[in-house]
Amino acid sequence: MNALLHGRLTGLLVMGAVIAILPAFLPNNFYLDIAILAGFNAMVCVGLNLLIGYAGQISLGHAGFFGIGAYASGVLAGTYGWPPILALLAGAVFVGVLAFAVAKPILRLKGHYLAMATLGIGIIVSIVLRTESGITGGPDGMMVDPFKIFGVELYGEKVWYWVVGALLVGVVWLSLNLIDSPMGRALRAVHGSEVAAEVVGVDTARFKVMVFVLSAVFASVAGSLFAHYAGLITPAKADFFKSIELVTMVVFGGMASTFGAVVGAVVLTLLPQALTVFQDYQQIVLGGILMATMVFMPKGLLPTLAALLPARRRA
Amino acid sequence: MFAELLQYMLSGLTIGAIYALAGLGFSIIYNASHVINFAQGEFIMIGGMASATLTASGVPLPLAILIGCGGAMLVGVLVAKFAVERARNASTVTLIIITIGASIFLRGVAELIWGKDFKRLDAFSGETPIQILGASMQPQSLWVVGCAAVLIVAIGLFFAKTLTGKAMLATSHNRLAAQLVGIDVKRVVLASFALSAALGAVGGAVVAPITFSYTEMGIMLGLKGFTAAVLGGLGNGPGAVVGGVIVGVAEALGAGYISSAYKDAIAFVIILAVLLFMPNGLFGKRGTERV
Amino acid sequence: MNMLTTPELAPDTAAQARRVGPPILKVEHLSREFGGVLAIGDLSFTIAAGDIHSIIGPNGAGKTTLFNLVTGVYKPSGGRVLFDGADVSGMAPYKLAARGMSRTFQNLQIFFNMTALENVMVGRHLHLNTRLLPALFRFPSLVRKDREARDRAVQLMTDVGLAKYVDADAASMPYGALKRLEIARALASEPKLLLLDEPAAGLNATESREIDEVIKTVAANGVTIILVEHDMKMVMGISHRITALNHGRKLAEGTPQEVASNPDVIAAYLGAAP
Amino acid sequence: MRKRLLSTMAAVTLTGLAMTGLTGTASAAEPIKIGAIISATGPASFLGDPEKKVLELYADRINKAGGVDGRPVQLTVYDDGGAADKAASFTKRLIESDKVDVIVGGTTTAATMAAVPLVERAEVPFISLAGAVVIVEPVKKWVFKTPHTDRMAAEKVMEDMKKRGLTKLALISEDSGFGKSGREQTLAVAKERGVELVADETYGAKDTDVTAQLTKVKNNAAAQAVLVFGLGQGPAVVTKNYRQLGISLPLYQSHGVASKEYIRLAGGAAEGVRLPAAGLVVAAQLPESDPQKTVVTDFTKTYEQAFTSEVSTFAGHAYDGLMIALDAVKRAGGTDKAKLRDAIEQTKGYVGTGGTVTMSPKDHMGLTLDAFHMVEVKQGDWALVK
Repeated sequence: MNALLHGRLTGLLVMGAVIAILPAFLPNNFYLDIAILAGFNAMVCVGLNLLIGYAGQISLGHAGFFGIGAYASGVLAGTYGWPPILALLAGAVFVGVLAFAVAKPILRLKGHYLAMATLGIGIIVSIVLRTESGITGGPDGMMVDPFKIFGVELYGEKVWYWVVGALLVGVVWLSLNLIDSPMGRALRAVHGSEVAAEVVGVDTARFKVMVFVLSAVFASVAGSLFAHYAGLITPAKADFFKSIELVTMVVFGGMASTFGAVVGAVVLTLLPQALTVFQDYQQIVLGGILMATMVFMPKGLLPTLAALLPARRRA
Repeated sequence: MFAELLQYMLSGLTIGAIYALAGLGFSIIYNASHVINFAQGEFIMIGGMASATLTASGVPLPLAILIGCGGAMLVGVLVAKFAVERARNASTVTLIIITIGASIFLRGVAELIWGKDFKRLDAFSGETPIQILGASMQPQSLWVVGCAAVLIVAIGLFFAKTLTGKAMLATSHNRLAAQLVGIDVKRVVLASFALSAALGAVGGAVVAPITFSYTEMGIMLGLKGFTAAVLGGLGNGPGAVVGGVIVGVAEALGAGYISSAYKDAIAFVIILAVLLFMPNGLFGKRGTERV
Repeated sequence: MNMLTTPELAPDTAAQARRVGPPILKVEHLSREFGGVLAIGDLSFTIAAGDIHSIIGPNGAGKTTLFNLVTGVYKPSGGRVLFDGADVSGMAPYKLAARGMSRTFQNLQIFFNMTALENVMVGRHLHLNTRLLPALFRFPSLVRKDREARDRAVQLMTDVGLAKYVDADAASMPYGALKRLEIARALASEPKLLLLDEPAAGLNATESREIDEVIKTVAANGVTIILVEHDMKMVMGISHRITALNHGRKLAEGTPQEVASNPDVIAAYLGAAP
Repeated sequence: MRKRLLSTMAAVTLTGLAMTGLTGTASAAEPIKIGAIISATGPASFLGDPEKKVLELYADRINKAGGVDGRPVQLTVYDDGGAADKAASFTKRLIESDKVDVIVGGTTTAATMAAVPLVERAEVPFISLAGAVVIVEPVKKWVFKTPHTDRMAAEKVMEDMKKRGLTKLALISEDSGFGKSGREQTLAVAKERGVELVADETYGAKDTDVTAQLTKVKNNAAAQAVLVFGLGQGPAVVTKNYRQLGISLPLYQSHGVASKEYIRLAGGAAEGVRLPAAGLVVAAQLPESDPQKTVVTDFTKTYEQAFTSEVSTFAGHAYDGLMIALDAVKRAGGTDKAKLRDAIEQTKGYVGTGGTVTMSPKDHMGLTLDAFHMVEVKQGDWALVK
């Protein structure tokens, strides 16, 4: 237990230290911007990993929840002048309720059907965001005002870097806590064998719904904050490709590894930036990574690397 | 009023025929390997792009379609061989991700070869609309529906009459038993990818004069084909065909009478409703898990 | 398959002298069909609390189907199942678990994505705080109870002879150990009734003996056991009562000697034996 | 190429975020850094692709000729793929990381509008290549544009309708940027000019089938003409579907399709379509007296020699943008951003491919209706409507 706890907190400490010293190596705001985007993606991926990596359920529509969060903030805080924090909470509650309502029947479905259903939800959300241009600004998206709380305005990369960094540490901490709890074990049991989990008393449906809702809410909150940070949101942030991108990050970094999800998000946020010079090859590289990861290292980057270092097996 | 309805029905039937072909492709691969091939749409794209660009450079149309078809089949076999087969015992989630990766990869390669812009393919027999009771139909629509019908019947005969077809059917019913009676299951999987790729490529070629061809054309067509397959009950070939036509017609009617902007959402709304209320599709069988 | 008439199968005399407990499980006119084929037909029997009650029968007799019906994995086509006096027919497995029923599986159902210890800790699920917020924020009470659960799980693993696998990944364990792991996991839920589906299948003689001991100890602690097993030596050695099935119907029921000497049972086995 | 990829990858893996060290070292004379955000791919690719080519071609030619005031032009082009959010993040990159002196681009209105708040905040001169009037009305201090506005297009179309005695118009517009703004302008201009709008449909930039919307137009007995407001590939789809449904009303397009690519895509269906366009596409048909004659003839020759494709007005917009920027650098005597901005605003009598440009603090486009010509597609080519 102690060793495990120790391992848990070391990971978190290392991550915190990296976040703390990184800005010293970033020459300008553009790099901070990328780091922030990586942070947002990482938050969503940590949540999505609870669903995909730990509970073994797939979602091809998580960008939809991210998008709802973003637009809830954009519309409620912008158009209707709500305090941003209230708009964020309202978005999260709405996503939570929506996810709950669809999860109940959908998570009964398995494998391909679940993929189909979540994909459908994601696509419907992005179409609604694109079409209801009176509210959402349509395909061009909408401008969102900076985040204000207690009279303080969060603006600029330098501020947001620390906000996102702190939140990411928080989200990772929550995720690690959850995994190492009875509920976390129940989730993993659902992945391992639903029927075996049931016969020792695990209400598998309940936990599947719960983790689906939780990961959706993570995505929504990240979406809300992203909207305020970026200042511009478009339906592209909610579409099928974004969902696939998120799944890719989780899978590439390492399913069932919280830090793997973070690493996956960071690497795959950087990659397209590094590849802008080779924009023509971007899709080939992304598609190739996806296939190669699944075929050659199905456990993902971080767990595969960790396995090479026997001493730190439980990273 | 009636003319309008007829108009929507005709466009729905045309696009529904393509969904049906795509859905059938999904079903064939699913039956042989229990894989949902998210790269199905890319087979359509390969067919459309190859025939459009080849004819533009002077290759006669039938030959261009044939080359596109062959190219797609080759790609299908490669995907099966190097991605799907290697992950044979992987989970559903893993296999879904592999085929999604394949689809993105193929799109990337296609962009490199053909560029991202729209390509034009002339209609096979002119563009003078045919007037029917006040609605107009493009001659190309007849090609689409006709080709789809011929292919669907041909596939039906293939499974019913030929040894290879029967072997593929047997594999879908019971993989182990098929293996025991000497069917090379690996080859069946490869054949299923090749067959689905051919279906998709022909679909892409005949629909290209109506929609243009471009590297992203396969995304929505593929996803709608998937909804068609699920609607008809995964693995049910005739079901997928009916599903495709239903999705196509519903979409056209929805675009006409409800909102053209929500056209693409209609298929997914239908499929969600079906999944929630009849999780095995319209014609699917109930399965029981063995423990 | 062992023959029923092996001479050294001396009936457990202690078992015969036992007082018969009140019924804990009653199966009444239970039936289940798959696509028109009857897997279980009009089956009725009663299990007395405290017994080790074995279900035997040739392959395809419907033993595993019966387990799946009793534990809620399948829904019956007809008839009912009474557990502790309450009608639990078709009730979800996790609800039955909460009422004190657990089981193991013929085809292993191990959580291969976890360590052995975690597998057993999942078995403690019903006795822990499994709500979301305490988990997310790591409430001290939750951590404390979790630590107790861990100790309890280690104890159980030791009891079934898995002490050396405490920190092992389930995926790295040998088959025999996994069989015991399933028992430990089921025991962790503190069941009143435990259904064991072929716990000795695939084990060698020594391992079978050890499982034998484990089962007896569990039963001695007051847990009622329903056992499906092909190892007749084990069945005859530890069972208080035996029900024999064939083609989904009851063929015979009684003490081990009664069943062993039943001509129908012998015929069924000889007929079905390869 | 490969080496650069490797070094990029290495940099990424080593420091996590560092991708610097790839830009060339400063030469003796500080280069003039020009950034560009272009939709070289995506639904607006037939606008963006020639724009990108022209920028690269002319930057190269200018450098070979010794640069501007002895300073070379250093061009950084990013492809936004037609997505507004990508345009915004590339703008950020141009400003923060590439530290450009002036930005040319924003192929589409959506991309431009996404970049506007960023350049305004960072105070970087920005010359857009997009059409909508919202870009320069109200005037934004740092934002300029080269093409004619959608408002001008609407005026030109309705002027032509009046000549043909048509007063009832059906409008089909794209649901984003240029189309949205174009729709608003069309509504406003129609009111002013007494044209009645009898249908108002929209389509999406990536739609490949608009027969549903067109069926409604077809069944609208009142319509006398149809105007499509959109850019890139969408209008080609509309044109095709239009003929497929056998609609025979006069069809107008906006200057968002003034490229041969449009005619190629729509094929025979484009015959008879009319649209307002800059003189560039009908260079040979312009009278000798036209002030633009020399400029557009030269540009056409240069472009068509360098690339095998035919010149489009979009290539011209990019050329104008680059030339206005460099001309301003000369007049400002350097790349001080504030001075550069002032110099751009003081552009007077610049004869470009779009017309004669005279800007002012109130007009950040500087074009008039004279240089906007109504053209018709005849036998697969543009013909000036007299």
